[in-house]
Amino acid sequence: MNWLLAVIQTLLFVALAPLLSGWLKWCKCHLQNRKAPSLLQPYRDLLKLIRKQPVVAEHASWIFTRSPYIIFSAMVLAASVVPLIAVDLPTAASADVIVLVGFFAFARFFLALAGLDIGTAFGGMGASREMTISSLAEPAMLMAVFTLTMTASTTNLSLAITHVLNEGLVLRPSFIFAMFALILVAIAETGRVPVDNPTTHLELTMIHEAMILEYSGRHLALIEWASQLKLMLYGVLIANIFLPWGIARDFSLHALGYGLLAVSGKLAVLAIMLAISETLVAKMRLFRVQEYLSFAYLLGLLGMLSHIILEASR
Amino acid sequence: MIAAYLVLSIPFAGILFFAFAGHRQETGRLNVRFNAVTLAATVWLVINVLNNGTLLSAGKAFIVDSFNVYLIVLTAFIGLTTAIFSAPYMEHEKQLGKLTEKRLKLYYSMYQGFMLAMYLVLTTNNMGVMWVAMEGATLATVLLVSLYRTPESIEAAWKYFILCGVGIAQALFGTILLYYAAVQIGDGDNALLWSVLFDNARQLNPEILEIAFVFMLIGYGTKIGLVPLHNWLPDAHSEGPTPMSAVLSGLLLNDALYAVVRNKMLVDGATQGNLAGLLMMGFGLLSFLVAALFLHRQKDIKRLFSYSSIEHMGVMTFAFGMGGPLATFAALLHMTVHSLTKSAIFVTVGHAAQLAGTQNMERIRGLIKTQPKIGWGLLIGTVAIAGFPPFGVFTSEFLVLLATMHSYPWLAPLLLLGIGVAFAGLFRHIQPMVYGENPEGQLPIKANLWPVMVHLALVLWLGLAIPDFLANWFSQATLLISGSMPL
Amino acid sequence: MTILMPAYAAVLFSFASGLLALMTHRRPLLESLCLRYAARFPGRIPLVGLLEESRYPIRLRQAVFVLLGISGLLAVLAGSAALVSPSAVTDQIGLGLPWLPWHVRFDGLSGFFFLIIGIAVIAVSVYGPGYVRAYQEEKHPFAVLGLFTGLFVAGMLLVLLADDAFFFMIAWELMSVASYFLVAFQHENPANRRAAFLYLLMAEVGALAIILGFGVLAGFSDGLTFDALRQTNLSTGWASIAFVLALLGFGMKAGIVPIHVWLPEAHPVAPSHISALMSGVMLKVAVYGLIRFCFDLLADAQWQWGVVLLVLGTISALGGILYAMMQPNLKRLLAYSSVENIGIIFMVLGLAMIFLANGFPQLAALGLLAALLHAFNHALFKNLLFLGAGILQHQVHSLDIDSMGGLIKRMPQTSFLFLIGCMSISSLPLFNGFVSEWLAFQTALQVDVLDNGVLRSLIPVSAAALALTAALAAACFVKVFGLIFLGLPRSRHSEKAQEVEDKGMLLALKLLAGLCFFFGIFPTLIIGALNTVAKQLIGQVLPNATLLSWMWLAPVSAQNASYSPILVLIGVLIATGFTFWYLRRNPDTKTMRRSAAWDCGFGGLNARMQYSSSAFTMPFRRIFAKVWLIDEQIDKDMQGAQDMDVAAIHYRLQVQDHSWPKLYQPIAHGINAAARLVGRIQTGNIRVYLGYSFVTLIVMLWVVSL
Amino acid sequence: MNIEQQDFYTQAILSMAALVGLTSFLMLGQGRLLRLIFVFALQGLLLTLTTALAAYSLDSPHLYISAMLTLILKVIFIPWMLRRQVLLMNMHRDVEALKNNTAVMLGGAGLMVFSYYVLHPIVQTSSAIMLNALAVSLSVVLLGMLLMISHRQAVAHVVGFMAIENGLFFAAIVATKGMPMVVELGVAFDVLVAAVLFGIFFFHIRTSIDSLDVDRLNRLHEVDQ
Repeated sequence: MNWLLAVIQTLLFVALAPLLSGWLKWCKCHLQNRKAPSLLQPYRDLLKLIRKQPVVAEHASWIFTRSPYIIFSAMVLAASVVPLIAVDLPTAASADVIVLVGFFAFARFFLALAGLDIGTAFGGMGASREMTISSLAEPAMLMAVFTLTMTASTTNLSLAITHVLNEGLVLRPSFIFAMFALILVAIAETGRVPVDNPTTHLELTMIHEAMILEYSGRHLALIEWASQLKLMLYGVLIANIFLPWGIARDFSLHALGYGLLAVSGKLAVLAIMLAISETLVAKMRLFRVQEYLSFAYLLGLLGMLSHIILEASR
Repeated sequence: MIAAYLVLSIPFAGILFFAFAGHRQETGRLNVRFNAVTLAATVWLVINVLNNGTLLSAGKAFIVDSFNVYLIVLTAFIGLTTAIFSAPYMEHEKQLGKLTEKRLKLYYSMYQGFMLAMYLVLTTNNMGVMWVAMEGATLATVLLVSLYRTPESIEAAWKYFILCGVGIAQALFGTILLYYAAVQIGDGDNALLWSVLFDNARQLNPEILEIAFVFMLIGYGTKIGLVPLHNWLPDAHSEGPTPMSAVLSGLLLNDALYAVVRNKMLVDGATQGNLAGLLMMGFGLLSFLVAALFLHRQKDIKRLFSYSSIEHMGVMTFAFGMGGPLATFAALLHMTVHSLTKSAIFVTVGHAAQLAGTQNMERIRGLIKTQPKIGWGLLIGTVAIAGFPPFGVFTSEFLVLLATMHSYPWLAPLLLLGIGVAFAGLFRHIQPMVYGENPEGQLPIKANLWPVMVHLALVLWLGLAIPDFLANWFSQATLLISGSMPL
Repeated sequence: MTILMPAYAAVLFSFASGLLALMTHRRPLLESLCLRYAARFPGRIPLVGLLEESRYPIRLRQAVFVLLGISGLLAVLAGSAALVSPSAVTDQIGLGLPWLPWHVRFDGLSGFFFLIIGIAVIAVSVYGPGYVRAYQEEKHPFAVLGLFTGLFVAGMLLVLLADDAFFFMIAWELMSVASYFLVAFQHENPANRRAAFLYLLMAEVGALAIILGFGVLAGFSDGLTFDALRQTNLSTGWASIAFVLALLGFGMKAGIVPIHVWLPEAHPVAPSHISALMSGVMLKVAVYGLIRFCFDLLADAQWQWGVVLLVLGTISALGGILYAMMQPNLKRLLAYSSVENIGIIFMVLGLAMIFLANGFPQLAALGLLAALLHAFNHALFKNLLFLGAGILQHQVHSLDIDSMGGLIKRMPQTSFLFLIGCMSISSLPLFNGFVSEWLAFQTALQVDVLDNGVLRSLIPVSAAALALTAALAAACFVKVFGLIFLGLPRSRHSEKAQEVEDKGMLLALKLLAGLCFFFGIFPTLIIGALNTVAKQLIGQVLPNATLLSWMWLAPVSAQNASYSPILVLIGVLIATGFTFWYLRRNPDTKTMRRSAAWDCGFGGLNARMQYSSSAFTMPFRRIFAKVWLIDEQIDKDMQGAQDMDVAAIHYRLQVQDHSWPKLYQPIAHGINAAARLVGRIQTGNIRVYLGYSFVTLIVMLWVVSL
Repeated sequence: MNIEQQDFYTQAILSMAALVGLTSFLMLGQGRLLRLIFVFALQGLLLTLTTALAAYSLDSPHLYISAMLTLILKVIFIPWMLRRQVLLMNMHRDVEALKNNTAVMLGGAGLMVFSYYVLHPIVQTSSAIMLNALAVSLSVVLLGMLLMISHRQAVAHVVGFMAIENGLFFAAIVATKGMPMVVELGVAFDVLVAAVLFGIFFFHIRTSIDSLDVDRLNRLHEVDQ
């Protein structure tokens, strides 16, 4: 039963990811005074892409054609360990938050390789920049995560969330720092403004898009879906770790429904905030990104220190 | 005791034989035979000593105890292997036109003369005779250093002669003071006999003995090559014929050190203090460090290894000076392995120089390419002398270090520094010579590398395991010198 | 039969393999022996056939590597046996000093490293025959290679067996010297000679430091056996000195920054299978030495030592991977990456020591376990990568990453196996590298139990540095794999390259890649065995190491953290399989259409448009500019009227290690200057020399008369 | 203890010691080779006389042999040989300009005091006379070295070398009534061989550097050019 629930939650995760993207786009369009596409537009795009025959560069190797599957399933697996609507699901124990980061690294590894596989300058550029940014983001992210895990003394996400829930409302300075750090990292990792612009194909600024320039058809669909999943994963992480209230702690239908509702609400709000920030902030130069991420790291570090000094000092 | 007389009389016969009949073709081989017979005699001597303990000849002129008997065998052994090497080597030199028949005659005659002096230094019981023999060794070899009659060789021989002569004169003054101290407590005729002195060491006047020891140390120390008295050594080693360098490095330095140690035993007995030891340690350490630095500046391959000899003599002097069973054991072992290794190296160095037609290291290249045996011999020899296990030099240096850690821990870093610097100095020169492409027109030569292999094999063996009889022997010597058994 | 038998046999077989290689030039001798034998016993000589002129060298090489392989197998056997046996076995060999025979002790720790060496040696012996065939016998005699390989392996094994300081040093130096000869094997190249010299020099200095370290212990004890050293009661000050010396010695061998410089010079220039052994295994022997010294011999660990280890490890890990990233030469890159991995191991050891000193032996056991596991994993994937690099060198005749490209099509098997190596070293989940890093993080996260505020903040920071390292490693190996195997070929050689023909070489890679994957999925097997080591060293085991079942890894408790690689694997398989099947149902779109890559409309995409190694790492170079000494030059050839047109642009980039000008060159200059100074005393004038004697005499007389 | 309290023998020995010391000083300041050799021969003669005196007054006949040896070697053979070489090589007109001669002489005087100071502990075990005699011989040894250091001519070096031997010999006679016979003979033999070798070397050096100036024997050194 539990396992089934875990599978259902994962599927729900996968299914909802495009919706979040759609919602984000919708908000952004409205903020920018443009006519918004339907909320379901991402689904339509994916469906269309899946139906099409993919066109592949002549000298692409199996890395290029297989990578989308690998990337997608890595994201699915990541989704399976992040509690969306309920905690204490068995899949959460099979991989903790460090493994989650590992899944992201796995996907990124293959995405970068796929970028390099074609032998165009764009692919290489994208791969290089992606690896750079992720290298800088990873320590910041782990810093933030460590703050949480040290508070909860577990790296198991589900248990950590339970811990936060059990504690009730405790105002922890460390959590505030860590949350901001995580948000900054999430923006960088999911390729949002100001680090990357998901909607542009301006060659000098693109990162994510540069790597997937050669993809088409179902391959592109998988990659797009995977990145939508990633966005949602980060959103859920932020929402459920730092503001876990509402998540289902037993598996009654009522609780689950409530949990779904809660998480949807939280994500919707987060998306609105992201949309606002993307509207207000301009994309920054590539070599300013390090400053941005150092700031994220600093926040994470401050979170850690305030945990040690202010909250757990002996 | 007959064996001891034999050991002395065979080289003596050798001198005469080569001086009057040394113009034959097979002189080199005869030289080998003389040395082989001597070696056999020394083995007999060993058996005697092992069975009967310390031997004292009638009239007490000669003494063979566990300390010197092993040096005697070592001397005979290296004398033999160097003779084996020198036969084709000198023949080759003759063919090159560097030497005449007459000088070869001188060479072989003096080779035996040098061996005789060495045996005499080791076997005599009389400190005065020891001095005479030591001076004799200088006299026997000084003409060999200038054998090639080049300006450099004459210069080297002159410096060798004057510096060693003046140096050793100090030792005689020391000996006179010793005698002076001895006649005050006993009968005149036997007063210089080591066995008598050693037995009565406690009654000797410590102040006089200390002054005497300074003279001895300066005197024999010149022969050991202690810095700053070492200046003759690299010159003499580099300019003489290579077999001479091998025996000088392998034997003469040892025997001079032997003389110092004998004197130290007396001084220690008289003063009950450690002044002699401290002096030796100071000189040893200084020599060791300075020679290690000198290694970095060498251009001539034989000079390089003569500085390495100074360095190792420094280690031994240091260890003997430190005293104590462990250090003494280490020093004895180091004497053995250093002699074996260094003479083996000089053999390969001689061949390498013949191969390249020069002693200038910058022009010796690619030895392994041209003649792998010589190249590998030199390389392995250097590895051994640099103190890498499993060669015996490592064992002894390890023990010296350990003893230093026990007694003077703050000196150990200096010792290590020296070892490291010396190693770098050696290898930065050796490696380009053996490796790499060989210069055009460099052809293999006829070389006898058996001595090298035998020596290195022995050193390897000593590094892996010290055979029981030898260990026992070293322990006996250690007991004699330091008064207690190693561990 | 004790478990020492296979261990001894492993050593003997590796010796035998070395000695057999010496027979390379002894064919006539063997033949005459055989003929004499044949004359006596007609018709009983199967060997004579092997001695034929044409077959002899091949057979001999094979025989040498067979012996080596047997040695490896025996080492694995002995190692496994030691890991399951509860207590150590001791013995004495009648060699060594008269009052100190070689003491031998074989316990779990030694056994574990035996296992590492054994696996690597097996792989190398499978790989070797094919690899060495390329060497010309005149230029690179097999006798030398085979002999020193055998001695090298034997030396490493003996280090693990040694139970007294003297024997330990002999084995240690045997290992160093033998590997020196292997580094100098292709000595025509001046760079190789330089590397070999540097290597031997550093090995010597390191060994001296170790000797001194033992010396400190021995100075306070009554013997050189490890048992005696264990009993030593040291003051904290002396113990710290011993620790620093050991760290210097073993760290130098292991290649921690800043005393790592020999490593990227020496490892790449040796033949690849030797590089694999050096980088993959020899560094581990150094780690073994450090563990043995600090956790076993030094009785009371101090937490300050742990901090030193932690900080040095962090610096090495970061420095190593950043330097690795800049290398255009594949083997140099791999060597620098070894520095990184050693750094990680040291970090975790530091954590273990901190926990141990603070009275948390169980957590110390966790750290030790993570360090050992990482050592094991690193041996596997680094071996794999070095052997792969050997194949590349074999087939592409170059190690320059920028001259390769597109090899995935030409060398499908190699590329796949190499990819596994890259994924393992980038510590991606499902592969072994991830497990050890995961455990390292878990160790670091237990910091909450400590009281000391400095430690509590230092350790998470270093954990974040570890994360940075891991991410950089991934970037680095994306570059490696992407530039070598993907894209378009950048040179004629890589265009013409073909899959290696020798089955053995590929088999070695397959073996290692398989193990990388296997232990990535079933880490519990090795961790269970490692508990023996922790028990013997620290006296503690992880209660929950194999909690629940072999499927789960839960180092501290299930509430704390858990990881089940097998479940993840199943999940990946299901997800990938399902998507794959689902998306390709439609027969119309199942096939892919091939067409030219988009070239921005310029036409003619060529290999020179691809990102090069230096281009890929450019962002890192900008961000971490201070880490390297960068010399970047752009030369423009101008032509035309008033030299206004650019005819050609040359870009030159040199990235150098900081430790050269900061550490090594000053020392070298210092020694030369000192030597020059000392040289002045020898003026050549005999009167001056006489003056020395005179003054010495006067001074000495004055001294004694005081 | 004053000299008038000593017996005649002792007084004679002390006088001899003074004279031997004087000859050393004379040699030290001597720039002309022939005169140097002459003074050296004189020193040898003084030694012979001392030995004979000792043999007579101490009633140890073996010292006569020593005296004979000294006479033959140090007074006749070596001076003759050196003189012959000097004449042969046409150096008898050369005057060596000695640098800092006064300083060297003063230093020599200082050495004498130093010798006395160093050997002072001997007083505890024996008479002051011994101390004085030994101090003189030590200073002769040291002065010999100083001679070698301050002179550049190889001939002067040989003279200095032999003067050191003289000092040793003197010490042996006055302090210990001579060494055991075997040692005496051995030393004499060594001195003889050394003298012969010196002759050979003069010839070689002369042919090699066209001079006997030891300062020009400086090819082998370790100093950067």
